[in-house]
Amino acid sequence: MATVLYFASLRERLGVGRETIDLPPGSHTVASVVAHLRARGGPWESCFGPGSVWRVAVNHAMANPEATVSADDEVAFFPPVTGG
Amino acid sequence: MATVLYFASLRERLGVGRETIDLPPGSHTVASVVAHLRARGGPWESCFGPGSVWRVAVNHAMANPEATVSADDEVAFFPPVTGG
Amino acid sequence: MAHVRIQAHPFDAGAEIAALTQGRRDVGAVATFVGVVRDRNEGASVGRMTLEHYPGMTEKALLEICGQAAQRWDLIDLRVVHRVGPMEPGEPIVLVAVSSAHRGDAFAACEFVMDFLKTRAPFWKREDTPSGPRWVDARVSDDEAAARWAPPNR
Amino acid sequence: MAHVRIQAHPFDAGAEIAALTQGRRDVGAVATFVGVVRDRNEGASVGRMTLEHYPGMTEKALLEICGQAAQRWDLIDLRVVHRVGPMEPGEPIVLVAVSSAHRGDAFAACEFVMDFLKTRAPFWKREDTPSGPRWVDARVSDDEAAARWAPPNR
Repeated sequence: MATVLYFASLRERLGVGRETIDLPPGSHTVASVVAHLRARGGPWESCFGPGSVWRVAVNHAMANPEATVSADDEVAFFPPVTGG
Repeated sequence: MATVLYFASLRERLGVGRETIDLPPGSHTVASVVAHLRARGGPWESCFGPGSVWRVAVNHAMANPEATVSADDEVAFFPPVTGG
Repeated sequence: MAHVRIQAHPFDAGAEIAALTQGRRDVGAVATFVGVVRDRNEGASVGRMTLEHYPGMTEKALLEICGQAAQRWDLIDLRVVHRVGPMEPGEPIVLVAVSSAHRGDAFAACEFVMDFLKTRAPFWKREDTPSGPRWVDARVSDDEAAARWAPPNR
Repeated sequence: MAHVRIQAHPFDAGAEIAALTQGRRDVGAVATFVGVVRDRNEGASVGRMTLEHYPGMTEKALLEICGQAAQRWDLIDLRVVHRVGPMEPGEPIVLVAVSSAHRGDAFAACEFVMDFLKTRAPFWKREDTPSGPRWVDARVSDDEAAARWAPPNR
């Protein structure tokens, strides 16, 4: 059970800010989580499909698609940041 | 009658902050005013003699030894600035 | 060392600067940046804007940026205060204040923290425009500003 | 455009920054520098210091420096407040605050004004040290800081 968070435009387009997902047994990466989400179709396909732009953090640290994801991890997806 | 001002360490060493000096007839420059002051001897010789370091402003604008000085001008001598 | 704060209410820049000199005699320079909401962005007229952040990660990211600055320059202290939630044009959004013995270090570190905050700290801006709200896109110029500080460290 | 002030009493940095955004909606960035009296200079322990200036010329020199900054960068407003007279370690000496639509201009202009103020504005510092008062010598590093901005314009 990993916690997945969505922020800003991604949260709005997906209609969800936080969920927990059951990862199937085995090892996982950000890329496999993204494939799992994309398979939901609809906005998930467009938000995470080819050409989509997103950033990811695992446990509050910026990560890349190859990063491993374990149960109890907090994975956050968001657009490029625009603070200040 | 030009007004001559002295600031900071120069003022302290000369013991004067402001004076008016009668310029002899003819054209004058900062260099000729300096020669006039130096001729007073004592601290004037050491403050304006060879190797002395000073800056000069004529009528509130930084100037150099070649700048002309007329009656009614305000000439100020001071050490390099150290503000802020 | 660094002090990082996220808050909804406005901050008092004078009080933040004073906190950096209070009771100290070794500070010679405080460089401060205050970011302010503009009524115009990328050519569009903008009213209220709203800032979202990622509680927990945002604070961590800001502390990391401050830590990098402290390694790189000779600093005494750093403060970052960033607002979130709704803000009107003319209101302050962010403050970065850096104290040092000398001004060169304070200026460089302050600008470095702002450039990295813009590209590395999880904040997202939504603007109200005459044609409705829009999320602000990340700017290439901000990436360029951050990139000039160093070979990328990740 | 620029506002320049010489005064004996301390200033309120927050109020000076606020004055640059008050009633405006086009300011995106305010970069501020505050110089503070240190208890140590060139290796010596320093107590009170006293600043002397040249009334009339000092204000003119500061306005000229601000004018050069305004020609060089895209600025909205500038403020310089410089104290004179006796000051204790920990007290603020000088404030330079610059507002602009964008932070790059504000940072550059603020640092430029400080570097030129240090080398071109008529102020002189006298420090009280354990071995008596001494006039502070001009620093080569300040000349170098000013020199990096440009080919000399005089």
